[in-house]
Amino acid sequence: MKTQQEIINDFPILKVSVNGKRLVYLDNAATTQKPKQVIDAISNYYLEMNANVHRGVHYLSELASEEYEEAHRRVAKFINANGMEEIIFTRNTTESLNLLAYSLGLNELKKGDKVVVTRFEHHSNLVPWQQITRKVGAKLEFIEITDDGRLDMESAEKIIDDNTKIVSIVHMSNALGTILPVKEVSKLAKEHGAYMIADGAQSAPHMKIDVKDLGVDFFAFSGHKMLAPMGIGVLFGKQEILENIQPFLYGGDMIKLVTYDEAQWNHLPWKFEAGTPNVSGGIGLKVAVDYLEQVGFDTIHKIESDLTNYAYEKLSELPYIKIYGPEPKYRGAVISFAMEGIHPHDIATLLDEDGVAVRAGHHCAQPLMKLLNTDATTRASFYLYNTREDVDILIESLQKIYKLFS
Amino acid sequence: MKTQQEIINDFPILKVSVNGKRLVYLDNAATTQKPKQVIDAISNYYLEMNANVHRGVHYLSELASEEYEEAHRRVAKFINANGMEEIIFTRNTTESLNLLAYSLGLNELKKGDKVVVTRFEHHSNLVPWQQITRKVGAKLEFIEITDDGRLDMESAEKIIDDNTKIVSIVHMSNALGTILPVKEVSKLAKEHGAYMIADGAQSAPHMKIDVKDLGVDFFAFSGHKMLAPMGIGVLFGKQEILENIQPFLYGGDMIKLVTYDEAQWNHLPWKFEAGTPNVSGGIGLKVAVDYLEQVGFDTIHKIESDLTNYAYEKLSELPYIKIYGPEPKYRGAVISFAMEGIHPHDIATLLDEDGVAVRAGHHCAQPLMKLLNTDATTRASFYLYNTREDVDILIESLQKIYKLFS
Amino acid sequence: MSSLYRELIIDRYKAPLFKGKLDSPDIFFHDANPLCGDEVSVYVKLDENKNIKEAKFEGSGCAISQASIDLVLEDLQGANISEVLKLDKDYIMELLNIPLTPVRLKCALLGLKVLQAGILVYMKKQENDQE
Amino acid sequence: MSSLYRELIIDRYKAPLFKGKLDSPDIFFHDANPLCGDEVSVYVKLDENKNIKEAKFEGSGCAISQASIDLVLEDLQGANISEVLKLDKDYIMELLNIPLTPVRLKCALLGLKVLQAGILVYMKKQENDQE
Ligand SMILES: Cc1ncc(COP(=O)(O)O)c(C=O)c1O
Ligand SMILES: Cc1ncc(COP(=O)(O)O)c(C=O)c1O
Repeated sequence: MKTQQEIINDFPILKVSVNGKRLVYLDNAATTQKPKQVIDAISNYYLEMNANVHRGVHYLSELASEEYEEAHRRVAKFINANGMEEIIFTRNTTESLNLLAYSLGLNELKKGDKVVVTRFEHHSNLVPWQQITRKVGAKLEFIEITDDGRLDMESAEKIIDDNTKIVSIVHMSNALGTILPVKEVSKLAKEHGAYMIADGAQSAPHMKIDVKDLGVDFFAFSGHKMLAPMGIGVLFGKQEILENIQPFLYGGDMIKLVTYDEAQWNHLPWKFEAGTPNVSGGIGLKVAVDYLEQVGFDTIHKIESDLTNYAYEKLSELPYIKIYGPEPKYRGAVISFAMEGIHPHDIATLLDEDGVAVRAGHHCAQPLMKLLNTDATTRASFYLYNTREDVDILIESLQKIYKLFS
Repeated sequence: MKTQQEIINDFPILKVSVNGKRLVYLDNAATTQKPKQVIDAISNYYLEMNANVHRGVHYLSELASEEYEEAHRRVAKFINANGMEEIIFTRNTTESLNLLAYSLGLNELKKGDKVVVTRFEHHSNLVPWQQITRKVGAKLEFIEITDDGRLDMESAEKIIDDNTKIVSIVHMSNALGTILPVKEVSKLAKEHGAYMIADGAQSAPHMKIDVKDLGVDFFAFSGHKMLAPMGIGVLFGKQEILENIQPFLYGGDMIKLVTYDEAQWNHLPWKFEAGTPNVSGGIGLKVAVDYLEQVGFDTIHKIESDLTNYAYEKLSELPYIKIYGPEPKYRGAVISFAMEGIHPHDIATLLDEDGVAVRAGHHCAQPLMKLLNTDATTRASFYLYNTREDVDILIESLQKIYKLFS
Repeated sequence: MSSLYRELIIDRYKAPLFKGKLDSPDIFFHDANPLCGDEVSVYVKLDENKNIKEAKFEGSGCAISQASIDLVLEDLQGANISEVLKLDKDYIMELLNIPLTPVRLKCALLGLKVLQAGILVYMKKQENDQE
Repeated sequence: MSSLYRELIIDRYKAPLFKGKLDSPDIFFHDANPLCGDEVSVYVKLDENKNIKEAKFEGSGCAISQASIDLVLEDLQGANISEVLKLDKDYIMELLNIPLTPVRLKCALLGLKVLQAGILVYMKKQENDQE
């Protein structure tokens, strides 16, 4: 097993110095850094096997195709899907959810139907549904948030009804860190015959995902938030549903037969992957998944919950800091906070001068921010390479900033 | 200026050996190899500046955002667009064309309107329009092909009329190599008030593109076919049109303001780039464009036309070979051919044993193949790192194959 | 020249032993791989024990797809149809005895798959007739 | 501690000199940066030569956006509105005299942009009144 120091050594960027200080990277909910295993896998791909995939009869193309398919199989295993057929590679979570809004939404929704999301949603799981429900004359409704920042299950029970055709909820809030009870909501959705979608952008990097156990029909996530390259995302979908809905993007590789007048679709998952895919991204994702499972989600969870608890405690000791969202036991490795009288942008800029990278803003969840009566928060988010020393540097720097302003 | 040997040395994969033979890569119309400059740019990105872009207030995010925007500006200059606002990064040509089918097609087309394409189209510029015209009740019509494999301009004049709302044509055919007169067709489209789109997947890698001179409203191409990484493509669109049409994908980064009920769009080009983009891909594309312009399209054209003429000549000398498509002067660096009594798949497999990578199949242009009375051809396609020696090896191997079968 | 295109395959491609039609066959099926244009039809006559008595194919496409079905029909003379249904890609790889990449394996398998599909249709029909 | 947050900026953020409202101003404009929530409104009274006689702002947001508009209004006392329209980001960078990254430059520019938008609206209105 790797020690945490060995893990840290796998991430070359952590040795970068920022304003003369060691980089303390606490912006993992936005995107994570990449281990050298992943960086090397991308280079090796272009050094040794780059080619267009599918139908190529030459050596490189066979090699690239095999690796690209293998990446699908690897991801299927990673989330306990039935096989490659259920794994569509997209650019990111956003594209995965838009694919559903178009292919499933336009297919299944009728005037008067309901789509249900929550008050927590990232814009990527909100705006597509706003648009598609408006287009078809369906309604968009929201499961409420409790005062302590959790999902209100009573509200869920009230809102999910027999008119509900699609339920799509975030698994872990990127703004508050709250982990939502997807399994329970799935049960409600199934009771009412609705499709169940989870936005796993923030959960897949941090916990073992079992799509069967969660009871979801679809599960979306992004490679770049879990050690993989940018430009590669995933949509898991149950095979029987994917077979019955329209494709989203049309073109090369997703067809079986084309005449000038019409087309027949290729088998899964290719039906949903049009044009030349991001092969190096897919292979990078496979290596990232290997890396995560080699370290193990137990170890990752141990590291992260220690940091989250520690940071929560330390931040709570500062009287001028207000933490948003629920107690640590209901949240992932994300802490959003406000500092009396100082704007998050100023905090982030000043933290940056100490080498600390955090995010400041609405975290692509403007309506939730409004609900919390703020425009923006400062957010620190942790991953497997962060340490208590990182948290200490954050806290010290925050104390200096407060002094500067008072 | 670089010598061709220096160019070849920039491509590490060309030293790979296939079945004990030197790799002769003649599948460039499918995807091109990458120079070490591009491979290094990707690694460096992940080693030194990886972060999510836009709105990040910390050092890495500022750096990554700046580089990512710069990549848009660089591409704008590359094709003589007015600026970053007109450059949307997508995954590939296929996504660029689908974006138009949805955003422009659904916006502008009414029952009875006409969309005009050609008999040459790649599936990516055919199937999206089949689907969208069917959805809105518009008609899809085809500009014919002449007997010698060129665009029939008389047919174009007849078919493009005042009912025509969108004209979308391939700039260079990937199946036949034919270069189409986009400028002339643009004039026809403009005379009838239609939007003009060119599919530049095969042209942008090989010739200087000037979107103003071509007179197009939109121009789509793929990075991976021009030395850039996979997973990055481009859609150029005129600013005033992009401002007036609906976005395609909805989510993070493409919005200005979101409430639970509605959303306002971000300014261009971000309105059309939803979710975390492929930043390393964008940066790789910028370096690829730098590389192409450093070599110069004059030099590239000289290398390619020499190879195309040479190969055309040598292939013509073999009586059992039939070349599809027009004379060399009307074509780019692509030659599709058939060999009496031997299936293209067998040819490609046997060429591969000699280290020669070509493509065999329908080249994502099934209807065109049918028009040519075949299911598949063998295609050799050249790029700046190919040599006459590569062609000699191809020809020799083809002769051996013919003997084997006779 | 080539391990892959062993003489046998090229011979059988150029001069197949089982190419042709059968009148009123017990089993007939046709399928194609639209992606590369390979096509195969099979015609089979059975004896009273459902063993293959006579078989022919028609088709067009690459050497591997055409030689493969020719070799399959030769090898399966007298075979019981229930046995034929159990055959898979390992059988084909052994029969052809050449290294096959995944793409070319699809060519090699086409004929067997057409034959098996024909058998399934036949068995379904038999069942229905009995009811 | 920090080059960026020179004392002046923090001072002016905490105790701005030009914060407040003006009754019946010649120029009023409000805008916000929805992405970060910075907001600025400006109130300006002009003398007969279209020079700025008196100016105030209201707003909320980060130190840079708020201190910037405060410093701008101080600097532009007596300036002619046509001159104000010519000012650009170089002016702001000189005035603040701190290194600004692109994202934070947007904060710094907000106040000036609101002022300039207000001037444009005012001039448009003057023009229309004359017709
Ligand atoms: C003419 C043409 N158009 C479109 C495409 C599709 O490009 P991509 O697969 O990169 O989306 C190709 C690539 O094969 C092409 O040659
Ligand atoms: C909860 C959640 N959903 C969706 C997304 C969108 O992910 P991406 O930008 O990779 O498409 C994010 C990323 O910020 C997220 O945190």
